[in-house]
Amino acid sequence: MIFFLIIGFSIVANDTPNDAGGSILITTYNIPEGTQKIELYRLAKGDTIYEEAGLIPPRGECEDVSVVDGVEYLYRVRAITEDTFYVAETKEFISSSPQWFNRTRITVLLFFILFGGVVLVYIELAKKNPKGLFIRKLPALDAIDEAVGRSTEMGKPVLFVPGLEGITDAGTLASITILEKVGKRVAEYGSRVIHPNFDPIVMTTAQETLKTAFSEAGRPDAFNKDDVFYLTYEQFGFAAGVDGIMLREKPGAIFLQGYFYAESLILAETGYSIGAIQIAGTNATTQLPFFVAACDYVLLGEEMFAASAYISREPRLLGSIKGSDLAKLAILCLIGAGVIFGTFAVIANNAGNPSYLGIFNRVLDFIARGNG
Amino acid sequence: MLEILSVWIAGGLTLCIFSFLYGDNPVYKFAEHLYVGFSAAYWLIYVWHFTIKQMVINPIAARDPGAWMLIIPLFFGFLMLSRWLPEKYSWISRWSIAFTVGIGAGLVTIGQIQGLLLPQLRATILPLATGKWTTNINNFIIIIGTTTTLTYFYFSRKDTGIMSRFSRIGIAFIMIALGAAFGYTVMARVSLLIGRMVFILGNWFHIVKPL
Amino acid sequence: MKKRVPLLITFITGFIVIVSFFVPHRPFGALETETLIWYSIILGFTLLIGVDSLVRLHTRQIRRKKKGWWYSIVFFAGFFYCLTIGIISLIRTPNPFQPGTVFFYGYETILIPLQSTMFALLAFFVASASYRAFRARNLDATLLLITAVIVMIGRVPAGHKLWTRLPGIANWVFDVLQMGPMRGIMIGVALGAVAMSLRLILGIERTYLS
Amino acid sequence: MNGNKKNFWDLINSISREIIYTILGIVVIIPLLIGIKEEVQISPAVEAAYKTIESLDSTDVVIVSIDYDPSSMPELQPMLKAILRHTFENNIKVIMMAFLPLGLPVGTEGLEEVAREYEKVYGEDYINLGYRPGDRAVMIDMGKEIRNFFRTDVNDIPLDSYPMMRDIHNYNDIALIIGLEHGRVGEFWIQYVGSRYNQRIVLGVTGVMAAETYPYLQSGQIEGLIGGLKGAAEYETLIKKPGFGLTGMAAQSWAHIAIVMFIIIGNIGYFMTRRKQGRL
Repeated sequence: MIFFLIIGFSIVANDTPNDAGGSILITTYNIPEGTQKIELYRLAKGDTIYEEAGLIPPRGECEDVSVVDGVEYLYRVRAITEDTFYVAETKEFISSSPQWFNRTRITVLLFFILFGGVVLVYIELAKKNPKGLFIRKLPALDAIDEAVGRSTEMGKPVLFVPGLEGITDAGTLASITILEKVGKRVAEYGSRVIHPNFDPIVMTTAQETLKTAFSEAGRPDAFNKDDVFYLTYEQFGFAAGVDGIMLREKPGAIFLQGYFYAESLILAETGYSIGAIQIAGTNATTQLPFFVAACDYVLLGEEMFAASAYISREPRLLGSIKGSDLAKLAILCLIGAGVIFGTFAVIANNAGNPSYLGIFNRVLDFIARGNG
Repeated sequence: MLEILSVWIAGGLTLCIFSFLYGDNPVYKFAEHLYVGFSAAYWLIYVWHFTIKQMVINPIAARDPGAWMLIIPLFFGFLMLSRWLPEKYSWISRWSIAFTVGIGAGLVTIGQIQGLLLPQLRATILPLATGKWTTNINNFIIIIGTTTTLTYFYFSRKDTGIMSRFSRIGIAFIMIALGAAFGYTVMARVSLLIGRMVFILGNWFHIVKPL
Repeated sequence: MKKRVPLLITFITGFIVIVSFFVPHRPFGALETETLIWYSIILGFTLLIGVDSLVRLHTRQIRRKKKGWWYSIVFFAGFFYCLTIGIISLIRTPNPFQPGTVFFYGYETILIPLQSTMFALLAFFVASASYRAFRARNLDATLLLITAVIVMIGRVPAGHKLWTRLPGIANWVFDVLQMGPMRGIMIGVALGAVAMSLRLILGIERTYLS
Repeated sequence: MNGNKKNFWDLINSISREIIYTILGIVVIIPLLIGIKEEVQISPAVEAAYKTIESLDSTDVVIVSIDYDPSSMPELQPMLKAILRHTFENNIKVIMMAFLPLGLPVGTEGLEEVAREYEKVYGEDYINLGYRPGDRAVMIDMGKEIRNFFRTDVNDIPLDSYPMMRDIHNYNDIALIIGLEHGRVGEFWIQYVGSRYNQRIVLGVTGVMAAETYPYLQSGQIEGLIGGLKGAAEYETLIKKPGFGLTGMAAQSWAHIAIVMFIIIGNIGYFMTRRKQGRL
């Protein structure tokens, strides 16, 4: 057998990092010109003949996934050109093994632990002192009193639409706490709240919530269970139904709180046309623009959760809000520091000192992939 | 013949739905109920073919080495059906709900941190001394847009001070973003209307080139 | 049993999913895709529950002759029609979800027009709401509407005819101006979702069990 | 004088719903009937998508994923055809798959149509893997071996019997993923494939999703973004092969002008009556 060992053509075999084992990473360098295919051969320790292990694609890198963990191998490649072939071999035995930790994911783990820790600590703190956590003013929340008040003055009822999602949706849950506050005001002012529903379970929960709210306001008898009713489960059927209620009952204040889909703008339009004060809130980002354009006050996405934490003073909600806030602060600081350092690094690089730019890029890589 | 019939049915149903523009009416209600009924059965066929057959029956029939593990989802799946039992037993379905909630929560945690939070954070760290001044300005606007928005959604703060001022800039940026989304959403709805109109004019009445 | 076991189940499954992300070693590494498949299977059963409750609702409507009960008959007509063609296609062909089957034919003539027209309707509602309800009532709404108008005009050929630089401005709005706040909103939502997931896994959030 | 004015603004304020609907209907139908052709301006996001695909070699293989169903066809089908024309023109090999079962038939239709145009051979130049349920699970496992989920193609024929699939095992062998999205699957591609496997991705999305996809473009998690029917029209312009996207542009244009006019008229009416009320 005639073959050439040419200088430069070489092969490196390593255990594939961060995997579940059973794989060795083969890389070839300086593939000879005119190579048509590269054949891979493997010799297990103790064996005498190299066995075939497939082809290496033209880019010169592949994973041998037919290896057994713990068995040691030598590798040989043959680069075949039209008239001859070239050979390269590994000198040391290599074996594959599974890893216990995927090191490329270290940043994810760090973020997870830090963020999770902060949230948990603040939930505990909020349990001890629920009044202690401050939440900034939310105009939409302040507007509830005014809206219910004016509606009562005009002798009109209040309409509360809880959105189209089930009870598991975070937006629906927030909507229920906001309903609690609305219900109390309505009871105090001696007005009435109409609550059409898309989901039967949300309906039962809303009934309970309003009942409690009316009792707490000292007017349990004023609550009419029939004002909280089930409408339909069809999206546009629901929209048509609520439209009908708006036109018939002419509510003075309308609350659109919860998760909405495309029907959002139909509801907001009719509400606007009857001249009601509209206070909307949704965690459906795509529907927010329509609410902002057609309603008087809007709770934008996360503001809904802050509002419900503010009203209910539930430690788990307060703690999460505070935890997320700290994470945001950390992100802000990282962005600030990163931008300043990055700008400095670029300037230094332009002045002929590339070392800072190198550090900067490695930090960025570390954040996004974790292999800095 | 079948082709023509189907285009006429499809066209008729299209008009039924469009009749909603003149208010909720029996024709629309008819089409809507047909839709709900049809899609309910459609999903039954879907679950049978893609979930039960491909994910459960096929691996078991092929004697996949890992097929025995399917006992776990099947167990929880059947527990879900306890909803059909009287209230005394129906609480068992919570076990399966808990199972899906657990998987969902785990996935969200990992997916959002690795796929969104970290890469988006990295992408906001933009140097402001690139060679082109327009890039510098754009980078600056992106940084300010992101940071002020984050400040707006920073809730545990007082209503005065620097944070408050930043958050006021933030809300202006948020409104611009919502306006852009608004514009694109309107565009999408119009495109779908064009699609339907081309169906009516083209596929149905052959006046224009069909889709 | 009623609360503790589900909380434990949520904790264990959530924990396994997270651990399997970080640990490639057996048995964890492979568990991640496995649990995802389990997830789909259980969701299949959930769907069964949903369909069942619809069927019950409409049976009740018909039996009690409630107002509009004949619409429930339409529901069943659609339901059984689809079910029948679905079963026929399942028996006759290896994959009913392919052009050429009766099931696909029914899908094409009924579901497609109904579904796509529903969304086409919205174009009309947007137009009507634009005239009747979208008001520049305060600074926020004004900014929103101005951006929307720039985008709507700048993104179509008319914008270029109106002012040749308008498309460029609309592009800049997307690439730069709205990009930052959109990212901020997304980061906020993601943090909220992760916090919520943690509460679920650790059993602090239990509303879904009530 | 004052009386006349009041009447005018009242009129402006009281255009009925029916008239609005009719106007919109007309401005959409007329351009379609006349068949007006419009030119579109190219946006950087679409150009980036075009350049990414243009930079590929003829030895490269791309995945085209159909993650929409017929309800979004008017927006995404023209995009699919334009992209396929581009890839086939450049002799790039295409693997199609779907993560929405009902997207598969529309995708197949588009693929076969364009493949015929370019006389491409099934199994050599393109292949259709079909639909598999369990989106994220499939995506993650494809990083190890495509055959874990797709042992066979859409017609139940083993992948290994096709010449173009012989050396293709996982994302290492895929130059680019092109996802056509109308829901959450696009996010899954970014979060579960882009982030984990360092895979290059280009997305085509519906208008509703476009705005919130831009941050992924700027962060480099996707390399190009085609948004809505306008995006499709731009792509058709870039490859110089007009299709439905460009056909629809005139109607799109007129409808946008109508809607903008509605907003302006509505607001003028609103401010005039408010001023009047203020004075009274």
